Amino acid sequence: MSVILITVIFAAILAFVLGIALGFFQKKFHVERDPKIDEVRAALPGANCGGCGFPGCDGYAEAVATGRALTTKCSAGGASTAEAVSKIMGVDAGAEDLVTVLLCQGTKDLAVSKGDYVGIKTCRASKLSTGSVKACSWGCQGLGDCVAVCKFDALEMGDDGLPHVNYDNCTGCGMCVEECPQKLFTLVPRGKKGSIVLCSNRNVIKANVMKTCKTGCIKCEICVKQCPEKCITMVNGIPVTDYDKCTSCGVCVQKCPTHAYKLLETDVMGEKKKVPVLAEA
Amino acid sequence: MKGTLKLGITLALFAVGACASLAVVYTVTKPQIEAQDQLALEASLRDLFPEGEEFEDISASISSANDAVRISSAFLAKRGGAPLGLAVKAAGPSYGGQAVLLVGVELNRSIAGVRILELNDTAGLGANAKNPGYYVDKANKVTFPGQFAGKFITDPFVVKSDVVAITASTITSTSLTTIVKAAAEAGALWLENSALAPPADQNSAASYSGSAASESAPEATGGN
Amino acid sequence: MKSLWKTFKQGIIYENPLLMLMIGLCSALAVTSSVANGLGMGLAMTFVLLFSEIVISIFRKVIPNSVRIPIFIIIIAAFTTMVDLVMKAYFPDLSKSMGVFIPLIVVNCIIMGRVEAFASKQGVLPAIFDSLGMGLGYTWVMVAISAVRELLGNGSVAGIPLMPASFQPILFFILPPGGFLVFGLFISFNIWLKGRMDKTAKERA
Amino acid sequence: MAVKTFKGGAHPPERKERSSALAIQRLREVKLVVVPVNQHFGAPLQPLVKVGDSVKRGQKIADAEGRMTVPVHAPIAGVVKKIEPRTQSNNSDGSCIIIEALPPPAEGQPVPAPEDLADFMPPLDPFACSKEEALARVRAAGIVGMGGAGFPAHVKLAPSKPIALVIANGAECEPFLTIDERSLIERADDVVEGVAITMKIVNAPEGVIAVEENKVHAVPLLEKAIAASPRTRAGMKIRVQLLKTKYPQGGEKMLITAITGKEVPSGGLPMDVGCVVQNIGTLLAMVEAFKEGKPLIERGLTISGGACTKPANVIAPIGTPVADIIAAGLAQVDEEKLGMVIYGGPMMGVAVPNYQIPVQKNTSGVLLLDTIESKHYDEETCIRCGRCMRACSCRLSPALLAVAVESGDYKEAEKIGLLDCIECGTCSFVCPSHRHLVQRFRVGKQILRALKQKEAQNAR
Amino acid sequence: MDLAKIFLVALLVNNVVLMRFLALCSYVGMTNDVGQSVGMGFAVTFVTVLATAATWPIYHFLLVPMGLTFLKILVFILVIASLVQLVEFYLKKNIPGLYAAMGIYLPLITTNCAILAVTFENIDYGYSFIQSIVYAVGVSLGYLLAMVLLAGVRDRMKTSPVPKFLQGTPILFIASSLLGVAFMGFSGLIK
Amino acid sequence: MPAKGLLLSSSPHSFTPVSTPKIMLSVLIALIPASAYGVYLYGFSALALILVSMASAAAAEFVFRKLIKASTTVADFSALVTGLLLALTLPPSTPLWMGALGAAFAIIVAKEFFGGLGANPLNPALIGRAFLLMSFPASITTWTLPQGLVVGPDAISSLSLSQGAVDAVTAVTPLGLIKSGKTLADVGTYLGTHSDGELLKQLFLGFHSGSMGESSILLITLGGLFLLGIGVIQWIIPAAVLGSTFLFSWILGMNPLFSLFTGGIAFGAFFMATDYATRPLTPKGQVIFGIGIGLITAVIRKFGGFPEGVTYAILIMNIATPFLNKMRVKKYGFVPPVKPAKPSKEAAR
Repeated sequence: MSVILITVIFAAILAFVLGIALGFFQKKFHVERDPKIDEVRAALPGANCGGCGFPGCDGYAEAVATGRALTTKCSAGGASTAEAVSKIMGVDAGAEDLVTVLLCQGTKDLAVSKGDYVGIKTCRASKLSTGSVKACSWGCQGLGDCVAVCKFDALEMGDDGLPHVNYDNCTGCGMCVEECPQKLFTLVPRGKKGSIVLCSNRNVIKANVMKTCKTGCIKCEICVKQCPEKCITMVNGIPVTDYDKCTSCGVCVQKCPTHAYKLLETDVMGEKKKVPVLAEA
Repeated sequence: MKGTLKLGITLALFAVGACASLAVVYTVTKPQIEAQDQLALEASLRDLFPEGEEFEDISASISSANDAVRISSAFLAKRGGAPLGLAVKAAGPSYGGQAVLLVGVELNRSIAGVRILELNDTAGLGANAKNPGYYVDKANKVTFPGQFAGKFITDPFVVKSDVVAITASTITSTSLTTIVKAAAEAGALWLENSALAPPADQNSAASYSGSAASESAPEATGGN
Repeated sequence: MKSLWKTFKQGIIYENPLLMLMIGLCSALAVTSSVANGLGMGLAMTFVLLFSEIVISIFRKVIPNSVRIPIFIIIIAAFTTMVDLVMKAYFPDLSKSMGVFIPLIVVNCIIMGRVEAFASKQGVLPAIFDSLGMGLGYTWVMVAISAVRELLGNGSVAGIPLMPASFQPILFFILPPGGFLVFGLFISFNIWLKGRMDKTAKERA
Repeated sequence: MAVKTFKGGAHPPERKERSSALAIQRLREVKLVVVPVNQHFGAPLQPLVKVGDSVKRGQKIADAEGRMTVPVHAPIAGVVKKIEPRTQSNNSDGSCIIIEALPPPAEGQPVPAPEDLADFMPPLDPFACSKEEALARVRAAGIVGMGGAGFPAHVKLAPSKPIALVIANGAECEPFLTIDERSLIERADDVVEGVAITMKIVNAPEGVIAVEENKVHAVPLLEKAIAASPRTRAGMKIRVQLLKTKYPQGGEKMLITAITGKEVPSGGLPMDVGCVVQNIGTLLAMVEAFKEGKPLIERGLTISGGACTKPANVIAPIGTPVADIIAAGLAQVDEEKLGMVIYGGPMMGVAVPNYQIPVQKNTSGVLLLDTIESKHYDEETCIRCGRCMRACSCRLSPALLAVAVESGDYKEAEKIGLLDCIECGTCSFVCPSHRHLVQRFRVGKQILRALKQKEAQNAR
Repeated sequence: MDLAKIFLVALLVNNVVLMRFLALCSYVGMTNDVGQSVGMGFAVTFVTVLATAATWPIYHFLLVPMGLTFLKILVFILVIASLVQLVEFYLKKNIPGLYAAMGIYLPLITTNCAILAVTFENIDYGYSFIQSIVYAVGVSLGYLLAMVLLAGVRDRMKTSPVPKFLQGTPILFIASSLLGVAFMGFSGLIK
Repeated sequence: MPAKGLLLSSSPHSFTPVSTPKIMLSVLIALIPASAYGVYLYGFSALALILVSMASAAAAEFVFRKLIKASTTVADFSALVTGLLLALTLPPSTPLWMGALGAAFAIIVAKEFFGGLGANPLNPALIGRAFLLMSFPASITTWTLPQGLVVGPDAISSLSLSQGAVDAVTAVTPLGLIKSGKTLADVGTYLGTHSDGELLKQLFLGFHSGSMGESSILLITLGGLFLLGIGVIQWIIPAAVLGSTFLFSWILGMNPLFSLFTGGIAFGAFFMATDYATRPLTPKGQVIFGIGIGLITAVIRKFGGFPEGVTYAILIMNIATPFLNKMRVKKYGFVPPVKPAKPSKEAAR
C-alpha cells in the first residue's frame, strides 16, 4: 500500500512542477507568429514523425501556412487531416478553374520533320541543338517535356507525336506553360466557349508554311474576313478571337483552309476532342 | 498565473490517476516477476544437480581469477545438508556481447554440466551453442555445452584440441570455453578453500564417480 | 455502424500504419525475426493503443489544449508500463527477446499520432474501432513480415518447421539487413496492391 | 623542337588525309548569295540596303552602332532580291540579305569596269598608322574570329591588359578540316605578316605560330617565311611551336596552357594571362584588309566527309550556299551515302538538315558524312568509368556534372564548373556509354543562365 | 568495459539504426539531403547526451531510493519531452541563430526512440554516469553516421533509373539493408 | 537536296570505339588466368561453380529486366563479370546452388533494384559474397585443399586438422590459421615450407587453400596489370589499397608481405575496388578510398571477427563513395571564389 501512496505523491509533485514550468516557460519565451501556423498545427496529429519531409509537425505547419508545402503531405493523419488542413488553407484559393490547351496540331503525319534527331530526348535539348525538330520552327517538338513536368497525370504523349491533355485531370497549374520551350501551351477557363487557332507559327514567308505543316495557319485572313461578328484580328501573325464577341458560330472553323481553327467547347475540350485534321487540305 | 496553476493541477491530477493505477498493477505483478527470475535460476540449478534439495547462496565468498570473467553468483547444492557440488553463474564477453553461463562443479573438481543462460551471438552460428538440437558430435548427440560435462579443471580447455568448436564459430567457442574454465577454476578453488574438495595434488578421477562421469569428452575428430 | 466498419478497415489496409503511413517502423523491423515476437509485439501495441484511445476519448473534453501532449504521454506511458510489467510477469521469455522494444511502445508514432488525430476529437466508440483497426493492421503486417523472415531464415513459422529437412536456412533473413530487405519489398508490394485496388475501384465507379 | 601540349584531351581519328594534299581552289562564278545579317558574337545589326538595291562587291550592307558589332559586306556585286529569314549554319532562322549576281555581260556588251563592281577600302600600312586607325580598319573590314563563335576581332585586338604573346592558332585539331593546314603551306608569308600585324596592334613583343605535329611539313615553309619576312628582319620575334596532335589542342585555353604553361582564369579571357590568340583565317583576312582594303567577304573552307566523293579546300564568297560550291564542280557528293551534314568540324560543328545553308564568316568546313560515319548511338546508363574526367581538358567532372544537371541541382552544377565547360565534346567522344554529355551541359547552361538572370532580377 | 569499447560498440558494431532498427522514422524522413541529416544528427546527439545526464541521476538518486523503478518509462519520457521543450523555448528566444540551424529538428526528437532506448539501456546495462554519457554519445553519433551515409546513397539514387515498383520508400529500405550488410563487417570487431 | 531525313544531333558527332561490352569483356579476359589456375587447382567443382554463378547472374538479369519490362542488358556482359567475380571469391567447394543464389541476389538486389549497370551503390559481387557468408557461414568458410597439395606431415596433429573424404580435404586458409592464433611458422609448417621466404613464394604463386580469387597473387596481378595496360582501370586505387594494406599491417604488427600475399587483397585491389560504379571518380577521392580499404582490411584481420576483411572493407568504403566524389581536382583556371564567375565566352575551335 505504501508503494501506491509514494507513487501518488511523487507523481503529483512531478506533474505539478512540470505543468507550472511549462506554463511559465511558454509565457516567458512566447514568440509572436502567424496564427494560421497554429491553426494548421492544431489540425495536424502531432506525431512529429517526420514522414512529411519537414522537421516535425510545427515545421510542416509553418510550411503549409506560408504556402511552401501541399496540404496533403501528412501521412500520419491521413485523408481526414489533409481535408482539415486544406479547409484552413484552401478557403481563399478560389481562383478561376483553368485548363491548358496545346496550340499546335503538327502531328507526325501533318508536320514535316527536318531530320532524324538523335540526342537527349527532351524538347529543350532538341530545340537547342536543331532549332526545331520540325521543319516548322514554332512547332511542337513532341518529346514530352510537358508530360514530364505535369504532376497531375493530365498530359500524355500520343502516338501522333503530340501531347494530349486529359481535361479531367488538368488543374491549370501552368507548369506545362512554363516548361514548353516553344511556348505552345495556353491556359483557358474550363468550359470556355469560342474558337481558337491551334497553331503558333509566325512565319513571315507565307508560302513556306504549307511546306512545313499541312495544318499550319497560312495567314490567309479568311477567318478575319468571314467572321460575322468581326471578332477576329491578326496579332503578330496569328488570328486572335475576341471572346467577348465570339458566338461559337463556327464560320471560321469551316472556312479555315488548313483546319487550324477549332472550337474550344467541342473540338478541344469536348467529347469528340481532336477532330482529325484532313490531310488533303 | 492562475491559468498556469490550473494547468499544473490538471496535469498533476492525470499523473496521479495514471501512476496510482500503475502502482496497483506493479504491486500485483511484482511478486510474479521476482519469482520468475528465481524460478529460472532454480530450474537451471536443479537441472545441473538433480539430486540437490537445497541451494545455499555463497555468492559473497567467491571470486574469479580471470579479469574478463565475472562471477555474478554461486550456489552450493546440498542434499540432506551434505554438499553435492557448486553451481557458478559467470558472465564474460563473447562474439556478440555478454554471455552468461551456469557451470556446475563436482566436489572432485570435474565439471558437472554447463548451461547457457544468456548468449547474443550470431544466429545460426555462435548461437548454436545454446541450440539443444545442434550437436558438435553428431554421432553421440553431444551439444557444445554438453561436451564439458565430466572434464576436469586440469584439462587443457583448448578449442579445436580437447574442446570441439562450433562450425565456423571459433570465437564463440573460445569465449565460452574461457568462461567455463574460469568459472570452474573459481568454483574448484572455493571448494578447496572450504575444504570440501581434496587439494589439487591429490586429484584423482577414480576417487569419486560423478553423475556425468560416463559421458566422456569426445575425441577431437570433427570440426575444423 | 457502416462508418465504424470503414474506420476499422482504414487501418487494416488503406492507411495501414506500417505500409502506408510508414510510422512505427522501428519495432516492425527489430522484433520480426520470429512469428512469436511479431505477434506478441503486435498485440502489446494494440493493447496500449486501444486503452490509450479509450481513456483519451473519454477525457477529451477536460484536457486543456496547452498541456494535452504531456497528458497524452502520461497516459500512454502508464499503459506501456502496464504491458511491460504484465509481460515480464507472465511471458518472461517473450519479454526478454523483445527487450527494450516493449518500453519503446511509448514513443511509437502510431499511438501518439492516432491519439492526436483521432481519439482527442472523436467519441469512444469510433476510437475503439480506430484503435482496433490500426492495431490489427499493425499486427498483421508484423506477423506477415516475421513469417517470411522466420520461414526463410529458420525454416519454420511460429516455431513449426515447414521446410523440408534438406532446406538450409538462409540466415540473412533473420539478421538485421534481411529485415530491411523484407520490409522494403513488403512496402513495394502494398503500394502495388493499393494501386491495383484503386484501379479496380475506379473501373467499377 | 620540343613538342608541347596540355593535360587531358583525346585523339579522335584525324581523317585529314582526304583533303590535306589538295590545293585551295577559288570559287569564281557565284549566281546568288544568302548573307546572314548577324554573323558575329554581339549586338544585332540592321540591314543598310533594301530589296532592289544594286550593291558592289565589298559594299557595306549591314551595320550597327556599338562596340560589339561588326559590319557585313556584299560578297558579290549584284542586286538585292530579298531580305527574309533563312536557316543559318547554327540551325536557327535569321534575317538574310539575298543578293543575285549581275548576269554576265551579253556578247558584245562592254564588260563593266572593276571599280563599278567592287568597293574596297584604300590600302593601309598597319606599321605606319596609329593603333586606333588600325583597329578601325579591322572593324570596318568586318573581321571576326573565324574559328569559333565569331568574336569581333577589333575587340580582341584592343585588350585592357598588356599582351606578351600573340599566338597564331594553326593547331586545327578538328578531324577532317585542312583549310588552315593548306593556308599555312600556301600562304606562309601572309600568315607571318598577319602575326606581325597583330603584334604591332597589341604591342606584343613575341609571336608564336602554333602547329600540331601532324602538320610538321608546314614548319620549314613557315620558318623560311619568318626568316624572309621584313618584319623579323626589323626585329620582331616570331617563331613556330610544334604541339602534340590531340583534341582540343586548338581550344584557345588549351593552346595558351600548352605554350605558356599558364591557365586562363575561370570566367576570364586570354588577355588575363597576356595572350592574344588568332585563327589562321582571321590573320589572312587582316592581311587582305590592310594590303588590299578588302573586307571579309570570302573565306576558305574544307569540304570533306565520307559521302564527299571529291573533297576540296576552297575559298568561296560568304553567303554561297554550299550546294552551289558542289554544283560548280569543286567538290562532289554521293547523295546515296549521305547521312549527315555538319557545318564545322565533327567535334564542335552543327548538324544541319541540308547543305543549302550558306557559308558564313565562321564556317571553317562543311562535312558530308556517310551513313557509317554519322552513326549516332542511343544513350546507355553511365557506368561511371571516369574516362570523361580524365579526358576533360578543363579538369571538370563531366560524369558528376551530368548528374547535377539531370537532378536539377544547378547550384551544385555551377559550383563544379558547368559554366567553365567549353563544350569541346571530348567527354562525349570518349564515353563508352555514348552519353550526350555536352548536349546536357548546353541545355544546363541555358537553364542556369536563365535562373541566374531571374535571381538577379529578383535581387533588384 | 572501458569507455572506448563502449563507444565503438555503440557507434559501429551495434549501430543504432542499421543493426538495431531504432529511430527509423526520422531516418527515412530526414535523409533527403546531407545537410539536413547532419543537422538532425547533431540535434539528436545533443539531446541524447542531455537526456542521459538528466535521467541517470533521477533514476539512481530518486526512483531507486523511493522504490519507484517501475515508473521509469513514464518519468523518462516526461523528462525528455520537457527537456526538448525547454531547450526549444530557450533557443528560440535567446540563441535564434542556433535555433534556426538546429531548433527545427527538436520537436522530432521527442518521439525519437533512440534517445529513450539509450536512457533505458544505461540503466539495464548498469553503466556508471560517465559510461552512460559515453554510450549516449556513441549511439547518437552512430545515428548521425547512418543518417549521413543514407543521405549520400539517396543523393546518388536521385538520378538512377530505379525500377518503378521500388521507387520512393522501398528502395530506401533496400539500400539500408545493403548498408547493414557492409556494417556486418564490424561485427566481432570488439569482443 | 536529299529527300530522306538527315541525322540531326548535338556535337560531337564522332565517337570512341570503346564501348561498355568491350570493357566488360576485357575484365573477363583479365580474369581468365586466375580462373584457369583455380580450375587447375580445384578441378571440376571449381569450373562448375564458375559456370553456374555466371549463368545464374546472366539469367537473373535477363529475367528481372523482362519482368519490369526494361531493355535487356545481358549483352553488355556486366552480369557475367559479376557472376565470375563472385565465383572467384567463394570457396571452390561451395555447393552450386549457393553460388547460383548468391549471384542472383547480387544481380537483383544489389544491382537491378537500384537501376542496373552503373547505378548500384555497392559492389554487387561483394554483396553476393557477404550475403552468402551471412546466410551460410559454415559452407562459405569451409575450404578444401588444392589437388596435389600435401600438407606438412605434422600439420594434422599439431594443428588438429581432421581429414574427411580422401579427395576433398577440409583445410584452413593461411589467414584462418593466423586468426586462430597461429604464427607464421605454423602456416609454413602447414604448407610444408621451411622458411618465411619459401612460404611467401608459395603464397605468391598460389599453392594453398582458399578461394580461387586469392590463390595465385601472381596471376591476379598479371590480370590487373593487363587491365591497367589497356586503360580499363587506373593505377591509383590498386596502388593505394596495396600500399596502405602493407603499411597498416606493418603498423599493427603483422607481416606486411604475408598480408599482401594472402586473402583477397590483391584480387580486391585490382578487380573489386576498381569497380566503376562503386569507386569514387575523383583522383583525390580514389586515394582516400584505397587507403580506407587497406586500413579497414588490416583492422578487421587484426581485431575483427573474420579472418579476411577485404570484402567488408570494400563495401564500407563503397558507402563513403558519394562523399569522396566531392573531393574534386581544381578545375581549369580555378580562381578562389571572390565573386561569382562569369560565363566563359570562348569556345574551343
